[in-house]
Amino acid sequence: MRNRATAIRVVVIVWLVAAVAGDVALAFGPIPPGQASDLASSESLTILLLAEIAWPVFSAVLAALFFTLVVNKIAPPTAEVSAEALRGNTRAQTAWIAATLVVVLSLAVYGTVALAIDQPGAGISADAAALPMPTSTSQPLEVQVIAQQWWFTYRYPSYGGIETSQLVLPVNQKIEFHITSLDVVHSFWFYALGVKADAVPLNDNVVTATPTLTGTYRIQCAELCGLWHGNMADNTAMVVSSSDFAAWMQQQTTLDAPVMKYLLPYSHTYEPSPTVYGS
Amino acid sequence: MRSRSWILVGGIVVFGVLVGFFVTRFLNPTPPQIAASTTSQTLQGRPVVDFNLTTVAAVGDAGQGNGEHPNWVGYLPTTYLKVPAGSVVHMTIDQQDGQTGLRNEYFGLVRGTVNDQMTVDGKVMGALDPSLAAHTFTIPDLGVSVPLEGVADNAPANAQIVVQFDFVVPDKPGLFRWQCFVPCAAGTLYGNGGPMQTLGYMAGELQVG
Amino acid sequence: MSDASPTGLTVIDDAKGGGRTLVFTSRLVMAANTTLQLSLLFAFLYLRANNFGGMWHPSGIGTPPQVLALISLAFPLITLFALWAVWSAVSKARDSSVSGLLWLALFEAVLTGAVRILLMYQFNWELDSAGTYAAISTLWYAVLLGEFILVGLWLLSLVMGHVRRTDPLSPAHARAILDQWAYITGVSIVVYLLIQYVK
Amino acid sequence: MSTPPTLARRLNEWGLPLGIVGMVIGFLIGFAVGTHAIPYSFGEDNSLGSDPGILLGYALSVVGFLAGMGFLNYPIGRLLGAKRPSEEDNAYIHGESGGLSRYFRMTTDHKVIGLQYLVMILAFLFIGGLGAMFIRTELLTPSPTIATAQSYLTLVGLHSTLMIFMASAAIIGPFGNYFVPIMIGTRNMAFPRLEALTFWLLPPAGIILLSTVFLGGFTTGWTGYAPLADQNVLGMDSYLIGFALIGISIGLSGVNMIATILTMRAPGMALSRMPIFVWSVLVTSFLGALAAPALIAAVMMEVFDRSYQTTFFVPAGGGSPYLWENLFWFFGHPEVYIFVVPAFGLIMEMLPVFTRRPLWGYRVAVGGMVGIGLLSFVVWQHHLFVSGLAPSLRPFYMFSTELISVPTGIIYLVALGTLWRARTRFTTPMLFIFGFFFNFLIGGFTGVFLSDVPSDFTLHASYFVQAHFHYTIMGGEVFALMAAIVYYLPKMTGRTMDIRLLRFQFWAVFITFNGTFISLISVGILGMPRRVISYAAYLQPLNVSATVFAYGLGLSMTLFLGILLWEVFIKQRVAAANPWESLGVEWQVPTPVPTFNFDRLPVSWSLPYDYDTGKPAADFGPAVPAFSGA
Repeated sequence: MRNRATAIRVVVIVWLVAAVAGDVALAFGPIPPGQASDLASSESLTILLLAEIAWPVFSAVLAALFFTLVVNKIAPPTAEVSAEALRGNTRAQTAWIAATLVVVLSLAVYGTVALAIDQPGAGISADAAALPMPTSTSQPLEVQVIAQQWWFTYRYPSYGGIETSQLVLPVNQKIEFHITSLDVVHSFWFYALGVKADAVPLNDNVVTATPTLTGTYRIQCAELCGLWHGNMADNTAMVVSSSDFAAWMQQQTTLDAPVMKYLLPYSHTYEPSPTVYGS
Repeated sequence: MRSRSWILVGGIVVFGVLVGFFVTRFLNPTPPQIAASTTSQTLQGRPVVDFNLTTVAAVGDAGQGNGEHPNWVGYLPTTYLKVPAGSVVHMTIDQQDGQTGLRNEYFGLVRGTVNDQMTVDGKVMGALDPSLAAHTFTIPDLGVSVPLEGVADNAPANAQIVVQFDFVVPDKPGLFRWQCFVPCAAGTLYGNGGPMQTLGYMAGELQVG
Repeated sequence: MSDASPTGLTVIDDAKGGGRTLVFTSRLVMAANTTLQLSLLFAFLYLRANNFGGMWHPSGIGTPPQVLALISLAFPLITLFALWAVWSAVSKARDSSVSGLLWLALFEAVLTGAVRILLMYQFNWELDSAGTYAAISTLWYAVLLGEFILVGLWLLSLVMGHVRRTDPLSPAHARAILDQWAYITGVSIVVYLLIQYVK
Repeated sequence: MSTPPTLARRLNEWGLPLGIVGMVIGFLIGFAVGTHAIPYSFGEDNSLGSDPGILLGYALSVVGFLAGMGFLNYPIGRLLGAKRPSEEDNAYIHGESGGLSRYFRMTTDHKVIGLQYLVMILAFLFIGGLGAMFIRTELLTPSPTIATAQSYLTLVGLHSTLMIFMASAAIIGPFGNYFVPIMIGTRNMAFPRLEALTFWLLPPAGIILLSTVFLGGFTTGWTGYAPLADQNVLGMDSYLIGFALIGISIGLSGVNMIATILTMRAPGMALSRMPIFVWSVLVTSFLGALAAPALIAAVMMEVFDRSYQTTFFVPAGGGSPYLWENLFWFFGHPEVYIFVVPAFGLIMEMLPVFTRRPLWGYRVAVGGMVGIGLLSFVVWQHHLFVSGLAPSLRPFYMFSTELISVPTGIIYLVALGTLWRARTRFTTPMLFIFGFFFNFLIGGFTGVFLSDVPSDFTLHASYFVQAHFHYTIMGGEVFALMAAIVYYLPKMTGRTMDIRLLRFQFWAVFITFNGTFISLISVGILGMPRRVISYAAYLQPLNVSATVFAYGLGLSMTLFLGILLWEVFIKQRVAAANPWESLGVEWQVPTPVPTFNFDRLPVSWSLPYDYDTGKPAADFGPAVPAFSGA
């Protein structure tokens, strides 16, 4: 049994090295979705944390499987083999169940706390009125995302309810996305900001995030919405400095001038038309 | 023994035929594609190419729609367009369908065309009253969107409205989807099923290069 | 298929009715049916609670006539009583009265089906503007009608087997169909209360 | 006894062709009635037909198929109060006459039905896999190539739905039907005709689903989210009817299995002596019987929406998309455990045979599976974390979802305990078992990331999810299926397919599978949503690698099928009676198994895992009295 003991030792050492190395690598590797907003950073922190916990457990189970399968002398398929008959071991079972329970509970608690801190997708908003123009960057700027088959358009109630086909956001300004749909279920996915929320007709889905890095990002629909679902994406979403944002808003205002008088008054949800079936 | 192997071979052959049918007839039906007719004039130093499309309330009436859904609304002759890269497309659309009205009034705005304007029966316009729209010609990835005014209900039988506009296509070859943003598919939920979700009627592809 | 049981239990297959497997299975079917009914109940309460777009029960959409609804409950209740009598008679081996009671039960079951068809048509088929109350009522009545028809067909087969003496009614069969009928009758009473009063 | 075959039998011999004829006739009748009798229809400007016509046509086509197969003979006889079928008739229906024709007609022999299931499952698996190959080919480039945006969505929907059909019966269909009655020592299922029905609902379901190609396809994927489903063209009806048939099949087979297991066990077969596989089938059957009706209710609402223009799922009409999402996932999540729990059972059934020792922790294993079954009913809203529905409930569903990893972990504990310090026989099935544990481990750990709300906000509806459930279903269930085929083929067909090539095949499928889906996990983390035909250019390299591996995966799966067909139909090497030296009852009965399983009563004494004493699980008592037909 000495060689068995050494084998166990070897496997444990190998596992320890692998676990530590993996965790260290994870800690330094880039973790999606990145740091482009407070929401995204908290999500990548969660992912990192889960990975840091998952990897050692994962590799431990693998090591145990490997040990039991390989390090034990493997018998040829026909050999007359016998091993002492173990029918169970209450202590081992209790320990295992307790351990998994502890891990699960701590994960759930952590997730709940994280959820409570940065309300990602706070769900249906109560109030019908739009937010006032923010006076400081800590107050949220309301931006409405209107999903329709098959394009996203955006409305800025603080700027006269102007509607655009391109999403541009000021950096370091708290943004409150109000996501709704004009027909079927879509899902607004701003990957870099860690924002994902379903757009449901006659339903106002709210997500709050503060972009922290300027740049050009990709937006796409993440819920199957029909023929052009795959093309319902936009590579030109931008996070810019507040001065650039003002300039862009100026330009959009002139562009939109011809159509402004036709736009519906701003509201959190819009009746699809025709309301139901029929032409 | 031998008979069994023959059964096996026969089964494989039949299955292969079915798969072939699936691929050629359904998966990639390779529809007819029309190419732009080249012209001599240029705009902004780019060659100008012409397109002439017609929108009708029922493709079957014009006798040109593919046989499957003769009474669906659609663009004629087809929605698979091909233009040379880096050219200016001079689009002429004979709009023969009635007024339906836009779901999202924002698409009443003319965007992405040269000077952000269109010519409707000779009048230059920058936007259209959304309630008058019958269809739109929209290429989201190129930012091109043009609302098409519908003929009034009291108009004579074969009345039509001619909409003209120019837009620039990129220098890089590529495949761009285009569609209509008016809920114009009668009898379907939100007027957005059937022809709106079937290539060749109210949805199409623009092949550049 | 054999009389001899390899298991020490009576072999229950669908060709030899009776025994605890039959009763047990009919209760299993009730359990599965319960999920179906709870799904419909969930839809009813969810749509009613949210009243999306004020279209749960728009004005101008009535409720099914009270009289018809009550009749549609009376018939199955009579059938239920008849089936209960059948069961007690069969289990006490008093076969004299069984045939008559079975005929009664069957007759009432047929009437039940007829009335329920009427009930289902209380909302015109142009349902797209009738709101979700009309929708769920129509669907739920259709589901109940289907279940009454299925159990009624089963009852018919038992009656025929009994009166033609090809397959005299066994206590297990009597019990099983009693359970089933009692269950769907109870469900239809609940549905009646929901549709007539909760609205 | 050689009585001349009655007319009913002659017709029954021709069940399959008659069924197909009946299917066509039924469809035509239903189509005519639905199109003309029902006042108007949604999408009436569709010249291919109207929704009521198609729906009624499909429904009646199923009835016609079953009638042609001869399913209605018995009920109609009962309705007319005719005499019960004679013993000869029953024995004939049971397949007593023998011969290959049994496999092409309605028969009540659970062993024949098991093999019919196996063939049907492999057919679905192959066709669905072919669809996957097309999908991967399309995704070689970021823009449409071999498919259009329209046909691609139908392709995805067909692949996923067909694979769901396959997976929901992959283990419990062939092996549950074939071995559960033998393992518990009974001669038949509780309701043999019902069992035959549950199988013969699958072929129409498959045909109806595939026929969507002629009706314009459907663009909703297998989740069929409304109101997009209300908006779809006629092809949607194929999805609805096909899925409803599968739901009915799952529910009925569940009821039948529960009744059989709980009321028809052999003497001495206490619940604590049931083989672990029977326990897993029991749990699965409860899931199926109690979850499938929710799907049926949802499908009925969708059918009403499409045919009578009700507004269950149309917001402006008073309905809500959330209604479908809740009902569908209330079925959908137990459904995924319908896939894997029987796989757990089979794996734990095979482990003791190859480790030559008892199953370690039998009771806790049973408890684990029961716990999975119970928990799976209270987790469904983790599919709706980003839907904006009831945010205050998310912590609860996050907790219940993560809680499921406890009973799942127990399965691994039992496996490790059984393998611990054993001198394992590294047979071919053992290889696949090893693959199962490896893949399912990855599947489980990816699940943790999805169950945690904050990380789910990035990973939800991305290829990460897709890779996750392929790791559990393909890497888990299908690997268990392959192991079980290799393991049980000698008993089911008397042939063996255990050749050296098979071990190469295992390593091929193992490596290509992991190559494919590790690429897809990375694609998902980098932000590629599911079911898109066009994707961001920077994702192309990973997609190409996934496609290349996927081709290898397709080839190696085809190789498995080829070996199976070759060994069974062409090579026909006779297998040993008990090649794995198992103690299970199913290996003590002769091969081929007698039509009525036992001519001597089995009496169970213990669990069939006493490899230390080598004592078989059951003795065979006195001979059963002879009966006609046997």
